[in-house]
Amino acid sequence: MASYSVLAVAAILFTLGLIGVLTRRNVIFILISVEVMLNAAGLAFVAAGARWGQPDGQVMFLFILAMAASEVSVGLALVMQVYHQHKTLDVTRLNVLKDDIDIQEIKVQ
Amino acid sequence: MILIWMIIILLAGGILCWLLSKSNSPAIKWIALLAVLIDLVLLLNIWLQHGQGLTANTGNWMIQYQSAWIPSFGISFHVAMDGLSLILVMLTFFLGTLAVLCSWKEIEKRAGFYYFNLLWTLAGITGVFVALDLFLFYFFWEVMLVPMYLLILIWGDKNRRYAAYKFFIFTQAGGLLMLISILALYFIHGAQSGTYTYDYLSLLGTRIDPSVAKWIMMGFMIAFVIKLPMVPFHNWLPDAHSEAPTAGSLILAGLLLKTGAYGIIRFVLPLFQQYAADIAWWAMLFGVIGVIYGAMMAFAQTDLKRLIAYTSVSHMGFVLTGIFAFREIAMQGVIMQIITHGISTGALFVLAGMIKERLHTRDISQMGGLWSYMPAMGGAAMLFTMASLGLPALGNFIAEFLILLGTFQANPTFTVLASTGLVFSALYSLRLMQKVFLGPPNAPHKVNDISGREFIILAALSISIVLLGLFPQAVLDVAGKVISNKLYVIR
Amino acid sequence: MHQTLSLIPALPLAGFLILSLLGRRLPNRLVALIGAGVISAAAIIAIWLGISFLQAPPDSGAYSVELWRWMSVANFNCSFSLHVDALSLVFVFVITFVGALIHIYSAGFMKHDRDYARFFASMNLFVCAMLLLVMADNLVLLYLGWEGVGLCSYLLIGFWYETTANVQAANKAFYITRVGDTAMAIGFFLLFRELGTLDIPAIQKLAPEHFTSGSPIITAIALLLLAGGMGKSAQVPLQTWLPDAMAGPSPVSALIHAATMVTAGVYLVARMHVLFQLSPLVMSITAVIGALTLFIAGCSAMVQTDIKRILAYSTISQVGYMFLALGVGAWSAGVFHFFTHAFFKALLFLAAGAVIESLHHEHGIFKMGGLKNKMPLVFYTFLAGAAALAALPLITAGFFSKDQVLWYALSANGGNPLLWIVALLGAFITAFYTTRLMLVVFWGTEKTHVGELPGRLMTLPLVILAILSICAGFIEWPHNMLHITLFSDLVQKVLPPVVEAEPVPSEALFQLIAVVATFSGVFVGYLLYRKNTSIIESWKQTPAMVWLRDFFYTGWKFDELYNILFVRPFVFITQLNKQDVIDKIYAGIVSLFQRLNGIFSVSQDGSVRTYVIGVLIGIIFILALQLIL
Amino acid sequence: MNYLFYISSVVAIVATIMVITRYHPVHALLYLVVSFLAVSMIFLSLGAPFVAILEIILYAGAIIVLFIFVVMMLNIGSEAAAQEKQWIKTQTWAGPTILTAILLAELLVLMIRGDSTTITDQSVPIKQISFSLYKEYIIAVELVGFLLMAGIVGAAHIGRHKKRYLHRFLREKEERESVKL
Repeated sequence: MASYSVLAVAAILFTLGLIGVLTRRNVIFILISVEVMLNAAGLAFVAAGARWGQPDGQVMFLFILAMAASEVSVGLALVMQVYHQHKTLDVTRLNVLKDDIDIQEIKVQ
Repeated sequence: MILIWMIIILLAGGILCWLLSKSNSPAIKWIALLAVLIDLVLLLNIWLQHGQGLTANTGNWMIQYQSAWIPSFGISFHVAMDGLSLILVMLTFFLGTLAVLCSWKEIEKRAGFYYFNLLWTLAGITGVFVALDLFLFYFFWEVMLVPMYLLILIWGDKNRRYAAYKFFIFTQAGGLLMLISILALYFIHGAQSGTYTYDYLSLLGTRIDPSVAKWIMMGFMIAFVIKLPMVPFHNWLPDAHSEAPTAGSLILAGLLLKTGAYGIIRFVLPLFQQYAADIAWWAMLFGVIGVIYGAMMAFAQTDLKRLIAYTSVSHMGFVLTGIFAFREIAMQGVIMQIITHGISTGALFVLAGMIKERLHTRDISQMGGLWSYMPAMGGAAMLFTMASLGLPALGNFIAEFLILLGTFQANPTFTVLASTGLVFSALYSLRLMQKVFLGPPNAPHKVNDISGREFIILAALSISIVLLGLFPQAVLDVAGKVISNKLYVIR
Repeated sequence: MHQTLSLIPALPLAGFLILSLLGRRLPNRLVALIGAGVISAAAIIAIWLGISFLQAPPDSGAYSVELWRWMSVANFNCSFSLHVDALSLVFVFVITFVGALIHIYSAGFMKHDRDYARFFASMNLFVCAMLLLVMADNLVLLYLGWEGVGLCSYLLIGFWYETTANVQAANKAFYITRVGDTAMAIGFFLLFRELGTLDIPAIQKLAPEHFTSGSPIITAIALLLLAGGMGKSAQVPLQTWLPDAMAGPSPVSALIHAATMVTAGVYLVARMHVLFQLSPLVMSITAVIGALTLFIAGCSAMVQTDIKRILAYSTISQVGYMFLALGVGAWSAGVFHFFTHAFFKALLFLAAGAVIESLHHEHGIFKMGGLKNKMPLVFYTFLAGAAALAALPLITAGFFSKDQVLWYALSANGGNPLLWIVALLGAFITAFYTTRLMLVVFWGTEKTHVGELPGRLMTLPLVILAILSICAGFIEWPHNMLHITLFSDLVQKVLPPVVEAEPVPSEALFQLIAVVATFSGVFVGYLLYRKNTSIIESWKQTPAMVWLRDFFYTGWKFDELYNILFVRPFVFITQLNKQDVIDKIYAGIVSLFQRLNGIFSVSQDGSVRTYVIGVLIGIIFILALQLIL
Repeated sequence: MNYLFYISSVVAIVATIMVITRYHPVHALLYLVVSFLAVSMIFLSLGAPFVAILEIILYAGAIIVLFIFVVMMLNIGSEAAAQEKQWIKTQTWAGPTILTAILLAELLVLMIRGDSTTITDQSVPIKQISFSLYKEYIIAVELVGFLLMAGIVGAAHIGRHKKRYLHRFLREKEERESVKL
């Protein structure tokens, strides 16, 4: 098989994950989609490693794995905390970081 | 080494105050007072040792101390003191003591942290006055800035956030330009001589391409004239002065502004002598504009502290004009002005603070006839407004007279224009007296005259301003050796 | 000798320090004792000094003492030195002697005042500053005294500070004199640039060598110094502050605004006569200003109704005579007129103060009347002063001095018939308004009840001054009468003698004309205000006369003119710019960034999806670049 | 081996499509497991058995379990599914999908333009991987250790049940809103 076919699969998986991140409103689904994307990225690394016959691709996959694990643990902890405080998992409602601080308050008088 | 100790005492005293802040004990005040007083005593000792013996064999520097700090970048811990520094550091500790004293009752909230900031600002100012390494100078420049910002931000008046931001942004903008200039100087000197150093004495000999030199100098100049402040960079000053707590205003007016003047005298003139002469005409013009503009603004104000703040703009215009006259007489006048303005305007701010403590307002239209209630304070206020309008026998007269006398030799037109500042200063000073102390009595309730602590503060300031007016030669002699140096004066 | 010399200003200074620091705790008697005592002591020392000066003049013609080195920078040296020569001596004598009498008078006059100590402290400080002014060895020290008396004048005009009008009058006095002072300071700078020194003896020595007569520089210097003198001495066009300055207590008006401070300008011109002599143009200007002032102020004095304002305008007018004398080169005549004027004008003010005090603070002369019998002592002393002011011949001091001024206005080298005519007119006017004042206040019917009569502390100074007002002139007689010239002999040790123009006209004739002018003034006054008051009534119906009266009454509308020219534009501009227009620039920068913030913060809507789409578009863009390039 | 690759690729893609289109979280997670297993097969076909095993153990095992735990703890089941059904509408996904399609197209074009060497299943020995991991990448390994540590501490800290804690800005905002009400 051509090296680009493996990469193409990785690309397709990545875009599918991206679509998931973009279209879903539930935080859990977004996290799941992020996992898909990370996995696709790992696939691309491994494919590259296989192409050159070098171990680096797989080493990178290990790092991605570790990162995914810690990301998921922190992310899910956040999900739980968010759910407790806001009683929702809808990302469109979790927009408290919106920039609407009243700058007028530091104006003259 | 003694210089380092003086700074360390202030820094350590500040930290100690902060550590004690939880307990909120009265010991905090005493520690702060003690720290400044020890420094004052140490400095008086230096004055007595070296003040007379400013002879040729000791060179210009009475005390010098140098040790490596970050040698790989050519940064050293180089501090030194000559007559100019001695006078300014003396002023710093003198006003610093009074600043601690006038915070005695005013500050109740988070006192430990307050005195920490106060002492660190003083330490920064002291450092600025003695640093001979440009990097160190910049370091201290920031050290004095940030605690001051906090002083305004936390203990200020109603509009303190706005004032604190404005103060910080203005001075920081200037400071960063200065940093760029310092770095430029550093690299140019390094490229020329092969040794990369921030040391002032080494950098003095740098030869710079004229087109570049002008820009480097402007970096320094802008930082210093913002601090001075020169019109049109003065806008941070009325806000910061009026919103700051009393001690903050005292330090701002009495000391922080002086770092600008000091910077010009110490760095701009010696490092860029020819180029400074090139811009002298403009600098004097802006100085004169400052004199008149500040006075006119002061005349219109109804906020007591804003009014006094604008008088600072006017007085510092004299400083700028005097420096760029390049005459020894004018330069001596500038040094006198630095001191006497620190004392007289500082005293006015202290008085404004006392009035605010009693009447809970800064609006002069709500005052009037306070003399009836507080004759002693009225007398002191009369003394300092008279000082501020340049009455002979008080220090400010010596300063302004020498500046104008010297400047006249350089540029009669500007001198005549600046002299009109004397008339304008009478206008705002007497208006201040009239609105606050004279006229029909107009106090909402009975107000007490000055207390013992306030009497000490005012007496110290009064005596010093009168002594400076009658015996200025003591100061003139100390600075004379530095000033007559050809670096500052074109003969 | 040195110690005694420095004692003269030091004593009042000590008085000031004691009274200002401890005054409020001391009993009134002690305050008065200290306040008047130090001045009296200074006066005694001054008289003793004068006697020893007359008996054995010092070789250099002056006593001098250097107290300490004041400033010494580069080539500028200036010390705290006193220097007393004949001219200074005259002034020192008048200041301390008249000052002491006025202090004694004040002890009685101010006895009901709450701020007794503050009054004496300020008065003592004034005497100290005034003494420094006339004893100064260099111009910087002179300037110290000059500004010091300005400060005290300010403090004392606004002594009753609870009335806003008083404070405003004080401010006005300070502002206007400050304009003159600043001009004078610029003159000093110019002088220093030219001569490299500000020591008065050195200037007197160097100036004739350095300047050519009439050169622009010396003219500028003399003009600037003259401007300073004009401000202090209330000469046109800087005269408007003095009538308002009457807001202060009467002793203040007597001491500061009649006897001493307003004549500081005369002292300055006389002191710097070397410079003025080098510039004939400025000499003529001085004379013209003097003549103009004496006429303008005299006209205003004719129609005033406030007793103190009449005296104030008459002071301006009399100082105008002094300037006229100085301007024509009759130095000693000018100083002599100062000498006599100090006595009789102080007397008039003190007596007026006594009248005002007894009439419960009534100032308007038309509400007084018939006081001749009620207050005989005040009446006779006032009469003596008024006679001197009107310059009744031979029996009053005012005659001797004014006659000299009139004569030299015509006959001196710088004299001019026109100046003489104006001066003559002035003499007529003076006699007229003096008569008017006397008749309205002391004759006629009683209109206000007379309260407490002045006590002994107040009457004693009146009597002494009345005697001096009559006799002080006898030390200097017109040439064609007796050959007694004690005064001019003294001051001509310092000041140059008069150079008379050729040919000198007959003196007696012109004296006669002057006497006739004086008597006709008295007669017209008598006619209008005693004999036939209907003439005044008919004038009140004539619009032209009413307008003229109003014009004179408001001091030739100078106040209004200055309001329009300076005060209102200045206040308007400052109020317009109260918020500081430069701040708008920075506020503009701030609001620009706030706008930009408003625009860009739309992108920060808190939604994860938007951010990811942003990232996505970024990636697409970068890859597209990769594809295209 | 090629067949293995193509078949598992198709499975992976189809399973992933199912992941992102399911309404019920547990269904989605099950499809995710399938997807991971398929990717693991791809790794095998690429001659990387070590990572294939890791993929199964860590991804399909540990991470999925974490998800399931959370789904259980929050008790989001059919309710959430019903909500998701409402939320996902054509207009919400059309735009993003078009954008991502463009991205995919760009990626594919770039890949096809590039290198087209055939990959053999010449596997890299595990020993070589471990050498490389503990020699060249030792710093990175240590950093990963930090990262995991931070992940654990962070999760433990964030996940702690506390009283409502809001940032200063939010608190001020709420106060303002309550005042308005």
